[in-house]
Amino acid sequence: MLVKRCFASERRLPAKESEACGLFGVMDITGKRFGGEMAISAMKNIKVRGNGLGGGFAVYGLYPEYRDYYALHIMFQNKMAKEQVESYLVENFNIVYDEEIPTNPDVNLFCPPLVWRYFVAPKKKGEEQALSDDDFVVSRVMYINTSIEDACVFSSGKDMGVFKGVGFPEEIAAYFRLAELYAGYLWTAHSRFPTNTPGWWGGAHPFSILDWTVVHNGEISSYGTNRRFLEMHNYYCTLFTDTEVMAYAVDLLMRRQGLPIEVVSRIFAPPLWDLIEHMEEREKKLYSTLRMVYAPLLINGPFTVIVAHQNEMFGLTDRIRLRPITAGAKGDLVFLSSEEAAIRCVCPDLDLAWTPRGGEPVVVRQGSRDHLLSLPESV
Amino acid sequence: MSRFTYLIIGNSAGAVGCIEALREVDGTGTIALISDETRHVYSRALIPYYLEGKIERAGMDYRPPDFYTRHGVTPFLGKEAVGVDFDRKEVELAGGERIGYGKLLLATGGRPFLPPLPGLDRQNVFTFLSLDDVLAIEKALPGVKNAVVLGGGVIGLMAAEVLSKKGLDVCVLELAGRVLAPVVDETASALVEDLFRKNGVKIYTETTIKEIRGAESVEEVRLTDGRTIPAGLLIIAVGVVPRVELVKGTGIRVNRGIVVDQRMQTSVPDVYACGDCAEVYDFAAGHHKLLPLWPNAYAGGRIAGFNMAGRPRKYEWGTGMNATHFFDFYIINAGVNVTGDNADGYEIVSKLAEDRRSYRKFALKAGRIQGFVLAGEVARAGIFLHLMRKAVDVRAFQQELTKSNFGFSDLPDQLRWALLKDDVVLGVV
Amino acid sequence: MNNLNVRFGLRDMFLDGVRPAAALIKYVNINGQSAEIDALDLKHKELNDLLRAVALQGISKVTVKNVFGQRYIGTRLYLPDPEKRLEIRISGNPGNDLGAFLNGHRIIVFGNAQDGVGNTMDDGEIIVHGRAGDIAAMSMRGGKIFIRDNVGYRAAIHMKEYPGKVPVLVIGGTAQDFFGEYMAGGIVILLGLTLKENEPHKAHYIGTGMHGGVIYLRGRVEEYQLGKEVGVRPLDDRDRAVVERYVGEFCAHFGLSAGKILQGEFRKLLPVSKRPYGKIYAY
Amino acid sequence: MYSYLLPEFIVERREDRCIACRVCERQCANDVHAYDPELERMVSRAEACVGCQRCAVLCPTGALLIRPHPAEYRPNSSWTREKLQDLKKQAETGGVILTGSGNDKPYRIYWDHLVLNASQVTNPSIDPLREPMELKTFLGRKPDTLEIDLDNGGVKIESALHPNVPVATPIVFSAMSYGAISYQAFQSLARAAKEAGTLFNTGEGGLPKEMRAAYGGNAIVQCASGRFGVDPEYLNCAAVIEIKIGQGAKPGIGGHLPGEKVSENISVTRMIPRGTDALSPAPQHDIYSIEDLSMLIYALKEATNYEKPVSVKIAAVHNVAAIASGMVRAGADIIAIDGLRGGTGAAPKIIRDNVGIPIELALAAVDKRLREEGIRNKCSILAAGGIRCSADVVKAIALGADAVYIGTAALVAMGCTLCQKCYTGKCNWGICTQDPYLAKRLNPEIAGRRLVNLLHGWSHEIKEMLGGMGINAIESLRGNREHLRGVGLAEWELDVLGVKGAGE
Amino acid sequence: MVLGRVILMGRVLVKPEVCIGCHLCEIWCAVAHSRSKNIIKAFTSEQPKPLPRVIVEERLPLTFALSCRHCAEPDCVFACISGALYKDRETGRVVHDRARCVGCYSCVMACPYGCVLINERERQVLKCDLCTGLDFPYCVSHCPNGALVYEEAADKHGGF
Repeated sequence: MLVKRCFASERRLPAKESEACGLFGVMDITGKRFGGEMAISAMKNIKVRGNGLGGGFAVYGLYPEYRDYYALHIMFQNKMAKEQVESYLVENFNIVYDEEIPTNPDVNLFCPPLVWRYFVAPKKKGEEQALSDDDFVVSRVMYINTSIEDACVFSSGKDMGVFKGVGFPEEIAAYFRLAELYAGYLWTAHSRFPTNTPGWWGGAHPFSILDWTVVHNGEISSYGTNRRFLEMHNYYCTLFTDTEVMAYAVDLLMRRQGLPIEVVSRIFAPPLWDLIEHMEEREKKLYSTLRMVYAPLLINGPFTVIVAHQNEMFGLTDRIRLRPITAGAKGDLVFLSSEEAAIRCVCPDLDLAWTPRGGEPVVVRQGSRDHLLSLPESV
Repeated sequence: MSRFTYLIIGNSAGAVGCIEALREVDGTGTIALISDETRHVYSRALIPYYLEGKIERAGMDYRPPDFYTRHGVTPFLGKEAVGVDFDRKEVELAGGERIGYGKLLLATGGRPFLPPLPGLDRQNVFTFLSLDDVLAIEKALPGVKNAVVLGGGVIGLMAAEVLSKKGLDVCVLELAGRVLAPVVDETASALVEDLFRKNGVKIYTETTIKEIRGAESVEEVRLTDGRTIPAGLLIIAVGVVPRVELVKGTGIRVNRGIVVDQRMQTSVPDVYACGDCAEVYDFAAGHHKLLPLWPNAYAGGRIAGFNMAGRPRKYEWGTGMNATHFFDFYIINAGVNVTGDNADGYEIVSKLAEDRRSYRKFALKAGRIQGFVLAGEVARAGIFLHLMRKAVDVRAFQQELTKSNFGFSDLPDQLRWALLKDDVVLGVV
Repeated sequence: MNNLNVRFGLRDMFLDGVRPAAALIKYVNINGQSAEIDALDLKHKELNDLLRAVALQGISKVTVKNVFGQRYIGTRLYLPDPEKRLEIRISGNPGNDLGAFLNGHRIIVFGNAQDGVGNTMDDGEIIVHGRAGDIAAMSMRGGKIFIRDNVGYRAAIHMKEYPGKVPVLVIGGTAQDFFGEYMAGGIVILLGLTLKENEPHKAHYIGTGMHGGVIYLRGRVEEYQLGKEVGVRPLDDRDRAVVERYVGEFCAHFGLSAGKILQGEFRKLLPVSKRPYGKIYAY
Repeated sequence: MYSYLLPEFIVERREDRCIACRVCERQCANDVHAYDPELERMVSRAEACVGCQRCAVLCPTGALLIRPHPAEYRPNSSWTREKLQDLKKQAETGGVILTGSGNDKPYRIYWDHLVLNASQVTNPSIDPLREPMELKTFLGRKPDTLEIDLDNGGVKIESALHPNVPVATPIVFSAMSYGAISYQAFQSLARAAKEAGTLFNTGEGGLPKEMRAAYGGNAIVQCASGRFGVDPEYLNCAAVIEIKIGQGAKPGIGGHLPGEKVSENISVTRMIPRGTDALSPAPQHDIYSIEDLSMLIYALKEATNYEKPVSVKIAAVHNVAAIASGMVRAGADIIAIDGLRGGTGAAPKIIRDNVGIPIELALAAVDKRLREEGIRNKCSILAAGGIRCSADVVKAIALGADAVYIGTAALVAMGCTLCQKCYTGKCNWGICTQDPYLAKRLNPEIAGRRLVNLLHGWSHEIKEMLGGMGINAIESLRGNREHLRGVGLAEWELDVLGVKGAGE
Repeated sequence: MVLGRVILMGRVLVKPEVCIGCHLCEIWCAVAHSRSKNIIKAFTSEQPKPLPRVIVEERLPLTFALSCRHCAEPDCVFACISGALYKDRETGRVVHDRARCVGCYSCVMACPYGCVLINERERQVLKCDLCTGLDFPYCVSHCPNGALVYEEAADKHGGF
């Protein structure tokens, strides 16, 4: 476990970051790609939910020409780190293409690192053949992030990418020239309000693992319990953020264990025992069992999370809705955001705007209207 | 002939009240005082105490021996005023001497009423009003075993108590159906009668003396009911009448007493009257009447004094009021005395606590206390007089009045603080 | 990786780049007693600066258009003249804390409102032609709020009243959980007009910790949806009068007819005790 | 009364001195003393005694001695008398054990392990009796730099300044609400603050209307989870507005003012119905996250036209430094940190005694973090919770506080004896009660004067200590760890405090 | 020759809002008027037991001490039949001369404040003498809460 590997004692673990944020996500359920203007304007609208110490975007459908390759976005604090990482990459991957991620030097950001992207395919050897590609990539990303100084892989999925850094989201967007250069069918965005860490580039959000990205708002009171449970399943939490824990939990339950979001949301935000009491026998049994088995993954405390991966995005709040979320729909576009105003300012004539009940996921899937399933429990 | 700024006829409470008030205002005007008694000013109210031996002769003095000199008063003692010339502003003394005045106060007081009884001229028949009376009684006492007191009023009963304590067999005669009838109601009277009886004093009501018998000295009295009672001593205490003969028939208005207005001024300019000789304003009754009581005399004299010195003030202080005690039993009453028939329809709040020998009764009209009697427990009685005088509507707390520890705490907040605050007067007026 | 840490000062997300009121004049159009403000691109403080400025100029009616999330509308209107009343008509989507600490003005929203409508409101009126987010009327202690549609979580939380002030919240639709939580006073009316026939209200924990005030609830609700501090009673004549009065006002604001609404079944939710937690302690 | 408890105190009466004047009887709201007319002497029920010492102090003949009851259970280091008694109480009632005042458990008091410096030879100490010694402190946010216009021959400040509030001495009265404490006690604090040129804190009980004009200028008005007494006038009449998130004595939980204390005046002042429990929820329901705090901070700034500094008060908890940093970023102009030993009118004992961290460590950590992040000057720090004397004040300032809050010390100045029964509402000293018969025992004139005396005394001592260090303005001490050394502290403690060991 | 004006030298007034009903004023008043001036002796060995001249009225929570207010125009003096009560022109005090008091209680009847108290055992009255001969009225100096104030001049009027 990480604790054993890197720290003499749990006492020496860095303090968890606590933070709060503004969130936004938009997806075209037909898979049509569009530019970043909506996400950028929406984040600008809820600027006051962040404090300029972190902003970022995740875009899906980003690299159609490299859709079969893992796209690694890596930031380096110095050349030496880059050399180290590259020699490690060469050892473990076939790099089909790499380039510096274009930035706009006119945007004045604080200490931007060198940011590079690599499109790679795993180069598995020996026993590793048994590993899935995904697991192989995860292990290599974990290695870089825990073992190579001054480097950070902040995006490692296919046909998607994360852009983030220290600044307000619109500054990050301008720096990475998102509006000019990119299109995608799903955009999530995050404006960060860390309470305790000074902003650092790697610590900005979205947080990603493979093509899973998480943007999150709130401070999880169950962090210690969740983290220790995940560590037992060989997730190495290196960033000490709630978002990281959420992302690993999603990865564990959805990717590795194959549970659908509808079940995962009940693990994260289970119904209260009071209410389970009043359920029908079958449901009662389901929810009781989920609570029993997955108790360590109950995400306690206030949170709103927007999780995205290929062709899917969902939003969820904690079970007593201590953090806000609003969903909106207009034609094939589905929006999720911390504030309705952020949606309205990019799409004033919504067909629908609704607020789901706490713990009730809004699931947005390509080619489906599953997001409307959350309507009956909404206001 | 000497002439004084202020001249006072009389030498008792009214005179002293006047002198002290004059000197609060006027430090220079000359003051003279005429009295037919030769004594330094003394308190007639103290004679029962003297007789009982509670105080010495010197203790009878109402003011210290230097009272006249300290106040710059020229006393004409042992001189009887026999006439007043209002036009020339002169008083004529017996013997012809005349004294001029700027302002004149008539404070001649009262004299005991003597009913026309056969045998009044026997020895050991006394009244009970002056020091002379009591000195004479004192002299007579050693040879006497029993005494009759004619009159069951305050003075009569006080005399009876003292005589009883002196070891005499005492009998009180009261023409009315009960003692103290003009002062208190039936219940209080009964308490008092009971008290006297328990202390060995006989009380005969609804009877009076038909004849005083005895050789030289009184020996017995025969009553209207036919009984005969032995009496080595007879005290006649059936009331006081104003001494108004000095001005009777002059231009000054005299009713039963000398009529004064609220400034204590008579119908003649620069002539004032106060005390037992005057009919003064009774704030409780709302009209002028005789209030032959010590505090009223003093306060009346005081108001007269201010007015005489040119500082107008009204007399609104007085009403019938008595603080009396018999044996260990105290009674304080003031204002109207509402008896059993309650002819005037007062609202009555009363309580008799026989175990504590305590009786409290308040007569209200439109929520104002018009009169009260406290018998047995009299502490803080002045508060009620105060409420009366201020015409305070007591309805909000009238049930509390009969509490033996009634106090300001029982009043509504605002009233309480108003009463405690506004009065604390202000030097001289 | 630690080298990626940076030290970073403080950027004021509210105030950085706020333009002085004088520079904002182009956003305002004054016409006699009324004014119009175009709030597009205005920051929170800028909009409120303008509102205060027009109020101080004696304007009594302001229309604000293109509102997208600006917060605290009405909050800065504690004016030197306490009698001064402003009517603010908003089209768009006002931001959180609409009318927070509102001090006797009237705000009409043509659109949805977000969280914190009428937060700690003291006096005045807020009328929302749409829905409202969480904690509507939180800690409100005076004035009236009318929401045409639904409200989110914790509506009317800790509303209160005291001699001379009784706040009123009327919600046309339904509410989410913890409705009326901690209520200490005031009148809340929940009409359920957005529910289907016989559809129960979905909120759980209604009136938990309630210790004052009253909720009039139209429509169905199960016993277990109520907090244990709540008692249910039928309406008496006085209650009906109250409901009729405020439903009448509600309908007047939104052009509805009261008759049919009043025919629905109402019940009254009352706290069972003024001291819900009086007995949990060992002294 | 509980059935199985040993009395906590014993009442010893010297019969040869007792004159049965019954003062003790009248002064005891717990009915400990009574006059027995048959015995013709005073008798006592010790089991009701809370040890407040009111009777002993007022006894005109000194006939009373109240002391801890000597009866003991069998000594047991684990199952102490207190634990046993609490257990028995809960067994009898099933309730949450309440207590008042601050944590009384033997946690290390770091003040007592810090020593101060004095000048010797290399620089002179200063005599504050003769020479100027400045304690004036500004509370509020300061800009990083000033833009200055030197045109027109004069110096003109161009920067827009954030509101700051000066205090004459760096000691401010901590939040104690009208309702928790009596009107008289509340007024005493207000009077004293005004006279001494410092601030008092209304707590979450509102500021009675009649006090606003006279005392608003010296008031820190709280806006807490119950929003009691918060209206625009209240906010606008104050010197500072404080958002109360937490309290050192009971971090993370709310408060209940029982309905019987909600008198007419309290009802109007708190703006709640009469006779109803005043329930302060644990959280502010519009603050579930840091950006919500920011929302409320700016709501309050909006409500007061950006004219008042906004303070945010939190309990010192594990990650206090991180939270403080967030608070500053959220727009707080003052951050108040209330430590483990902070007092309260009522708290579950289990919370009071087990939750939170000592103020000394919290303060040092916060000051360090804010300096590391370069935002220390963006706020003032008020340290609270267990400031007992002027040396504690000086040490707090050296650890980075701008000023300190004193609560318990102020109460003691007014007469409090820390009997810890505040929650019963039967404070015999008239401080923590709404019973008018008890409350009037606190004469605001006397108590106000005592508080002013306390401030004068402490301020003078602070000047003496500053003078000794060769410092003549308090700002030169702020955060100045050079003047502190630790004694008897472990390495990690010195690290957190940022202080060298003595002799180092 | 006496001066014309009455001087109000002083009196003890109460601030009811801070009177705590402890009755210590009564206790110390009694001590002040005891032979020994020692509180323990006064109450344990002196016979007769010393009596207070101030009374504390109570209707809880209201309590307030009352004692003679040394009126400018004292009704008790007007009513006194023996001259035992008089207004001392030098000090302004209303003085009670025990030697001359016969216990008629006319003053009790007259005092509007009920502040002439009765000593039943001696059949005399008692009233506040402002602790003549002592430094300061004991009730004031021993009041633990500043509820009693010695008001030197009539125009200040801080209490009741």
